[in-house]
Amino acid sequence: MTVTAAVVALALGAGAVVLGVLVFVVDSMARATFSLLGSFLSVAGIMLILDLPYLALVTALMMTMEMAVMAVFMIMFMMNPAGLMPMSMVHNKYGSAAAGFAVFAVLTTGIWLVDWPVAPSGARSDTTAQLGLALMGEYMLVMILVGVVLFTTILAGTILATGRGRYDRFGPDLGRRRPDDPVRGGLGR
Amino acid sequence: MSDVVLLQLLLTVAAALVGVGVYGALSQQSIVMVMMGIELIVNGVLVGAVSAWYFLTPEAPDPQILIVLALVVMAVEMVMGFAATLAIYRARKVDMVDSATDLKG
Amino acid sequence: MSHSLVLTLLIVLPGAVGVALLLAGRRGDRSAGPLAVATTLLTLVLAVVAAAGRGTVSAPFIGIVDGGNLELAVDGLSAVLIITVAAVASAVVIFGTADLPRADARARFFGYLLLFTAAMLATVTATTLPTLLVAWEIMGATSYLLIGYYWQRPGKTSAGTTAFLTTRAGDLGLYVAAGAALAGTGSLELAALATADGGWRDVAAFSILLAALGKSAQLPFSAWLSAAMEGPSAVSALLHSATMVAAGGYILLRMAPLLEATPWVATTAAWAGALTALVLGLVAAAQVDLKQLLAASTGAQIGLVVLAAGVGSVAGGTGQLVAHAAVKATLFVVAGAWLTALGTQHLDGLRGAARRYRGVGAAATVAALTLGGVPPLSLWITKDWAMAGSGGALRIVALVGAALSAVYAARLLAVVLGPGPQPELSGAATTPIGDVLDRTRTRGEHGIGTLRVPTTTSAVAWTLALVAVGLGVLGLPPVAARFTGLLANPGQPVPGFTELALPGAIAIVVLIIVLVRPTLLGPLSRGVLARWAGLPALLTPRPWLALARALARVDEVVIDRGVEGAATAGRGLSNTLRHADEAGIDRAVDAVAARTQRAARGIRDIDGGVIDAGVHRFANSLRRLGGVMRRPQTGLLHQYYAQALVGLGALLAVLLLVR
Amino acid sequence: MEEMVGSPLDLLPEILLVLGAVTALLVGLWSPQKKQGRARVVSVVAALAAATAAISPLVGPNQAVYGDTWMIDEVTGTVRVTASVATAIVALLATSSLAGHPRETEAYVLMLLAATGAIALAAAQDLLMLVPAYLLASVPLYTLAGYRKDARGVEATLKYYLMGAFVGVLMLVGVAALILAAGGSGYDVLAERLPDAALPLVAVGILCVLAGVAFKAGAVPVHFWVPDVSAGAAPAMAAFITTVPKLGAVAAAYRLLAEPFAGTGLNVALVVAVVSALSMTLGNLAAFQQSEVLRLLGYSSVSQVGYMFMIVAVAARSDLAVPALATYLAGYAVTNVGAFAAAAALPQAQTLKAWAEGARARPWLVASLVVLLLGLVGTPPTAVFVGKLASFTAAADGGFAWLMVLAAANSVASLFYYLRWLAPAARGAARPHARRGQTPTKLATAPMIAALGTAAGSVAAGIGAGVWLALVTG
Amino acid sequence: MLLTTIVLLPVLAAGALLGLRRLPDRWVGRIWVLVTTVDLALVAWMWAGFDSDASGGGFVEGLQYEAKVRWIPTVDASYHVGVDGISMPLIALTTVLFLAAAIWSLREQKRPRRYAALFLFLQTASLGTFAAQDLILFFVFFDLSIVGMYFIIAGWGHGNNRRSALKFFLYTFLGSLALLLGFIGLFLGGEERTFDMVRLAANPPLEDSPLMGGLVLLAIGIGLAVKTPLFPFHTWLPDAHTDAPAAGSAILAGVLLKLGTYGFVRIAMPMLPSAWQQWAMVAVVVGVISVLWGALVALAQTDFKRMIAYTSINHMGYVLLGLGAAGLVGTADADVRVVATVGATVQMVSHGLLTAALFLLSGVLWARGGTYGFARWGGLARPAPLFAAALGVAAFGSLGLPGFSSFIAEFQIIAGALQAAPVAAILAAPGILITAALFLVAIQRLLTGPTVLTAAAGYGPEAGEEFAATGSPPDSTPATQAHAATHAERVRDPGAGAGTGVQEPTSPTNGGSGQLTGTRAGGGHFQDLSAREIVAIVPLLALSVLIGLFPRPLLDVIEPAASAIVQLVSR
Repeated sequence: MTVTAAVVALALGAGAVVLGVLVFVVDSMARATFSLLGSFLSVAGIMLILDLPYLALVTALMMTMEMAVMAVFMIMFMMNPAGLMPMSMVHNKYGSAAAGFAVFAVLTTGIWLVDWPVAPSGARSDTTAQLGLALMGEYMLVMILVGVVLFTTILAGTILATGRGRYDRFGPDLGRRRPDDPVRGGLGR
Repeated sequence: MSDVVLLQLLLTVAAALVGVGVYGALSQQSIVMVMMGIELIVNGVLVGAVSAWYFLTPEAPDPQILIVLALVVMAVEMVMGFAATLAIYRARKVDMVDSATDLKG
Repeated sequence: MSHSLVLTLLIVLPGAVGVALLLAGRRGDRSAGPLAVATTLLTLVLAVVAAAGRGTVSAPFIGIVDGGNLELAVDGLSAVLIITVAAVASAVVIFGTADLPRADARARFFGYLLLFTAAMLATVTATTLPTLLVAWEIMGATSYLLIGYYWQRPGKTSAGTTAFLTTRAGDLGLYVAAGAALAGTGSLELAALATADGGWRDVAAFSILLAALGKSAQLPFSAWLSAAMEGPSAVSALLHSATMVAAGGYILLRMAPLLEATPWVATTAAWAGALTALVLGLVAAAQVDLKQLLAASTGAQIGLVVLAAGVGSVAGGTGQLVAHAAVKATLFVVAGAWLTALGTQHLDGLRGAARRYRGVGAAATVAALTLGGVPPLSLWITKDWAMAGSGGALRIVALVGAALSAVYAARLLAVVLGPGPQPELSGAATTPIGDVLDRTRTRGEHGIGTLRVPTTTSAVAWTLALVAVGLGVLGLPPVAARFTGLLANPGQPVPGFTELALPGAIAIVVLIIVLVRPTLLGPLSRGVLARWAGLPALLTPRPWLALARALARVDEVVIDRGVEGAATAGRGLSNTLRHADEAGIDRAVDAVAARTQRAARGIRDIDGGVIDAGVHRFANSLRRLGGVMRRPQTGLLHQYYAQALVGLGALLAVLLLVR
Repeated sequence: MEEMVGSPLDLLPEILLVLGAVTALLVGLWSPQKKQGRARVVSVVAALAAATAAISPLVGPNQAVYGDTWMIDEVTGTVRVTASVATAIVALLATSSLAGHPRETEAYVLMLLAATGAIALAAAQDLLMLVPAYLLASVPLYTLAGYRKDARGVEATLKYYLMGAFVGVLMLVGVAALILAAGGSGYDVLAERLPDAALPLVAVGILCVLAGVAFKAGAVPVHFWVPDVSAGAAPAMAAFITTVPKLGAVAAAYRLLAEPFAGTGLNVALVVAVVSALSMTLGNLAAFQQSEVLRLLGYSSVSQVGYMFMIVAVAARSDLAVPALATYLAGYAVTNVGAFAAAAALPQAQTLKAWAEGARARPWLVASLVVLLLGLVGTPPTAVFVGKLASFTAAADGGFAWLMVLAAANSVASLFYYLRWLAPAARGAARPHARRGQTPTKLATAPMIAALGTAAGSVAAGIGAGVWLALVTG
Repeated sequence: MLLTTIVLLPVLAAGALLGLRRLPDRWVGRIWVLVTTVDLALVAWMWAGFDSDASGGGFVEGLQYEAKVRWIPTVDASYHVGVDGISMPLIALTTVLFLAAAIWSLREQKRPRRYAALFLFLQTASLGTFAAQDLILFFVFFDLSIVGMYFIIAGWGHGNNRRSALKFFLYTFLGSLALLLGFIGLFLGGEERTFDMVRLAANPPLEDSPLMGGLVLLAIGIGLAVKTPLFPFHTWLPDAHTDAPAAGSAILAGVLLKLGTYGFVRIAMPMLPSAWQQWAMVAVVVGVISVLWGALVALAQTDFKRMIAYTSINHMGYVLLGLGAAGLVGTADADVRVVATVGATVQMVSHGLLTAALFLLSGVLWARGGTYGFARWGGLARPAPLFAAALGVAAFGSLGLPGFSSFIAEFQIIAGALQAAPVAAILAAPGILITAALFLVAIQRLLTGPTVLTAAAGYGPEAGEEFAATGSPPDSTPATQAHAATHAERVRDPGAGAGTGVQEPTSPTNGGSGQLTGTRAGGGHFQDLSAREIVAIVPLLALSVLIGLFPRPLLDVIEPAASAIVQLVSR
């Protein structure tokens, strides 16, 4: 790995941390969301440098979408979306800071104490192929399970989030031909 | 710069992200902000996993799978978090964790 | 009839009839008297036959080891005693039929009496420790029932209780003796005890001595005799003559070989007997109550038996036992007759009683003279025979004791033979019998007298008195030799002429002095001796009761509440930490909390002992812990997070530091 | 790569559960509101079928399938059977509160999926399998906790979710650390390489991974959700949440301790023992003063986890651990579900006092409660007694005699608060006449039957423990 | 099979009673009596077939009526039952006492069905404990007995019964868990890991590790000491007894306490012989302290039932003294130690019979006047001669008079223990005296003197509930006592009141059958024992006398087993 790459990676790392800190410093949820997105994108950059382009791309795309959803969500539901009114919504600030720092300190101490068995850096084979083979082979069952998890999440999230179900829309016997929705639109229309 | 130091520095970055995330999760009152803290911890995991893979076991796919799983975790927890927030907002018109303290003792 | 069957019947007959009478209850009242008389007379016959036959009986009982069974045998000593016991029992039962009011629960009375007789007969024929103990303890229990016969009247039952408990205290010795026998000889045979090895023999000997002293009311157990006088006269006549008190003397005589093998116990026994003779002699001399006087004299006379056993004078002791039985039975029968007739047993109330009831009066006079040791009457001989083996200080003490018997006998005679009471004395503490001439019924401290002595009673008294006198033949050397031979105990010390003459002379002199100047004894009656020389205080249950109460308090306050406090303190925090809106808890908590508080106060009451403070601290720490346990659940999520992190951090520390 | 993939038949119970979930969902989607019972029937049949299907591999040899990510052995088998049966019972006892509910179908579906997750936890033989299993065992429960959508319910959901998310990512950190340390994620790889790996890293990894399973099990110090969720959720849901995922979590912890964490230079067993001690003690002491039925049961389940972690602590140290785990999990599943069923039988009675009044003149309900609560205490001959006996024995055998003594002391302490529920109930039932002519509290039939059934089952399982053990170990 | 039938018959009957809802309540009591009678008959049958000369004597070999079914194979626990000379008498005692309790409770009005079912359940638990030859099975029944008794006290007791029941449950449960820990220690310590008592006794575990052996013995000892109870673990007992229903007290004292002492003989001695030898002196000392403590504290009681409760501690102390002496191998001959062991076993039986009778008699007081206070009864021999006679006989029996079973027991214990522990035995002897004192004082207070009857309004169980409702137990505070005194009606006997008259009791024929059905209300009446009460109590006393006079049939059964245990403990 070239020195440049290393420096860039570290710089991105530092950026990720700084942006991460900013998440809890800025006084607007929108800004916080975008800081978080920035942090994730920096990490995606690190991935890219460290020969994982596919995962970097997935991360970047997914986080962008997710943060977009989050932003929309905030703007729709939450108070103080645009940071118009500076406010503090924290409790136990110093305790939390101490806890966060303690975690950091413990981990860092460990990291710098351990004698890492670094592998000889050589030409990497196709990293994406490696991932794909693992997913389809050794870790196939894991991915199947992830599929079930996602199915479950859709179901559970929907149930939890929505106030109205099929019987509200189509009647107790599901006999209604057109759904009875307070707002027009959506499925079954 | 040797690989070892680079690895350690990157891991320190990961640790810092975890630390910041912990701070956020503990200190924020808004549910969504707590979730952001948790996301940051996952972010740290991502950095750790990718460094591990690159410097330690480039021949093993496990760290890569871990990254995939981390993303899944992040997505799933976002979904459930938003759903929970919506639910509690519907039931109690609050979005702050401190406001939900009926259950205690 | 085989010998063993006779022996069995001797015990079983009175026992079974007694139980039958008890089971019959009030329905048996009418037939109880005659049945009891018949039974005792038959028993007397059986006793004579058994004495001649010398049978043995064995019945399975505890087993396992030798001597664990119920075994009876008749040897010389037993032969003498069964006849004595049966004879006195018969006499007393006959007296009882005449003396006991018609309306009383006679079946119960005679039932107890017969059971008691059976127990005594078993005691004097027992050859194993279990047998002895069974008979011995049943005798004690029936004595309690007999003394407390008039349970309706205040004080009777507690008198019985005193008697039973005191004698039982001595009885514990027999339990220990049994253990020692088992340990020392591996058997429970009485005869084997003398051969026990090591210290076990000493233990056994001393324990048996203890039991004997208790039963025989020797020092320091004498006080129960006084209480036992609460029983009906017939009971006193039986208990204080041939049975119960005699049993202690008997067992020591029976165990003579054992005493011989353990000289220090023998010496102790001798001294206990001599001192009892002395002290109870004084006590008797100081009494103002006839029955109390007789009771104390009983202790004193049996003391000489114990002395005899201690010095190895078995024949003398046995003679003393038998002669005393006859004498004392006579006196108690007479005393009972007077009590019934005059309603009093107070000496003041009995002035001239012997003149008024000449029949029993004469018997009483003869018996009292015998008791006083006047030659050539029986007790004169036996007394000196009993103390024949003693010497030195022991002998002197015994002699003084013997002389005292003349003092109280004289005192008794002086009263009953003296002039009748003067009407103007009625201001005294106790009401005298009142005007004799107007023949109205009189009241004594025991109610209204019947003013009548039944013929039966007189007959019984006379018979017994004649026997008492007749036993004087023991003084004749051939008879004495025969008697000694009967007891299979040759080489016994026999009193010489001076040893007999001196006490006899002393007795006569003392008797005359007291008869002439009875007031000499006046001061004695006002001293501590009249109250049994303070002996009752010696055995008072008060310290035990106090100890019991103290322990009970410790039990309830310290141990119990301490434990309870510790157990409940886990939730003891209940009210302090509980928020006001969560108050709907079960009442029980309050109750327990209140109790815990009370417990705390109770614990505090017992000044800061070690337990107390420790329990207190433990309870408090548990209480605090209970509070800590609920406090983390604040309901605030960020605090959950923080606590979880801290907890995990601590676990990490454990993981890293503790390998 | 082909040999990496196992036969789908190896996963028959899980497949049956997931298929059952999908079928039930489809059936429910096209059923009228009042006729969603069909979905319940499908679910119960699927769960029982899964339990049945789990028996034959239980008897068969142990094997790791699908690239050694999934283990089929007696531990998996135990959880398969117990979780499936418990799910079926809960589905039945939920009838009273769910029948006609607009989301009735989905509740059964989520239960089946969560049961699958619990089994996956137990069977995971790879850290990377553990993570999705954790998710699958958590996500449905977040929803189930707040199924009533009332204030308490959603608060329970929120706390459960936030706690779960936080611990979940901590677990990810742990997994990452262990992968960093060992360079692999399979348990066999970990067992092989962790002993030589850097201790700090291993320590952090082990601790964070254990935190994850401890959270699912509801053990100290990540137990905070348990009482709140138990009290906030509907009784039937609480029964499910405090039973089924715990089975999987305890099994997962057991598997971790038995193999990958056993050989490290760290005294992991001691940490688990400490967790066990803290859980049982805290659970019991904190339950002392509870006046709400469900909250009391919540704390009681914390303490029960403490007892189960005793077995986990000695996983690698005693031969007796496997039978102990099998018996305790089975006993706990039956008894805990039963206790919640008893609570659910009087849906209006929230406090112990109200419950006692409601149980008046209902001797069978009281009798079931007596058996169930005394069962939780460990009174013979119920199933938990056999489990406790086995776990005490295993703990002592594994060198944790102090833990055994503590557990015994805790059992006595627990009796105290169980009696606070039991005694007034037994007495209340004793008085035939209601005080001021109140209308008697409504009795829910399905939970009542479930309580009776589990009570009988608890005794039967205790007496028939030999059969069960023969199945598991033979 | 016979043994299993005996053990399980009662619980099956209990299930049937609960199941047959249509059965009228009045039939419940009769069925209960019938079942217990059948059980007793079966035990008699078993006793008749029992071979007391069987080789081995029991424990390791010579068990009879054995049955064994595997239960939990992984820890080698099984359903293993059998009887030998120690358990046979106790099984018989159990069935006798439960029959007495059933007869006593024929008139039970309060939820008779459940009451009967609980007693039947308890009977199975007790019988099972005595029959068990497997530690786990033993524990199962042992623990169930606690549960059953808890519900009896809590449901049918009086006074402060809820609290007492709770205390009983917690305390004895603590003990039972200590016991369980000890069992686990035995299991783990053995070479072949098993819970089977016979195999553990044959091949005792932990022989080579005195420390572990001692600790295991400590756990078992504490567990059993709580149950027995021994000083200082006894404080649950007086409360539980005072507030329990009479039949419950009788069973608690008569049967359940024996589970503790039986455990010492069956488990502690044969399975931990070295430890028992090493620590036998502790057992002796604890026994002696219990003897004296129980007696002295009983002496101070002002409540009849409480007093009897404390005498149980005293009597159980003798048992431990005997068993401890049996373990002092170095200082005493085997024969002598056998005597002590036999005595201890007889004491269990004897105490069962006599104390049960005494508790039932105290139940008579409660039924008549709702109090046990000495201060509130007096001169009862006048209105109730049968009661007085029964109480007198029971008291004399209990104080160890020859002619009663207790004498056989105490004599053998003290005589047998003297060689092993002379000081202890001599110290224990005064216990006999103190017991005598307290019983005589009790008789004196209750039966003699002026007649005092308590016939307050609302006496009986209801009154107890009133006390419970106000939160203060009867006779606990001066205030309550004053309160109670206002209810107490002092009826002086005219004859006794005069103090001097030579008069017999005014109601000499009260014992006649014509009086048996008198009303119980109103002052001045104290209904004598009813036919039901007589049938329940008198056989117990009769049995005690029978054993006291003809002990051989019993001793023939016990002795071989006692020899066996002494031999086992001497290893």
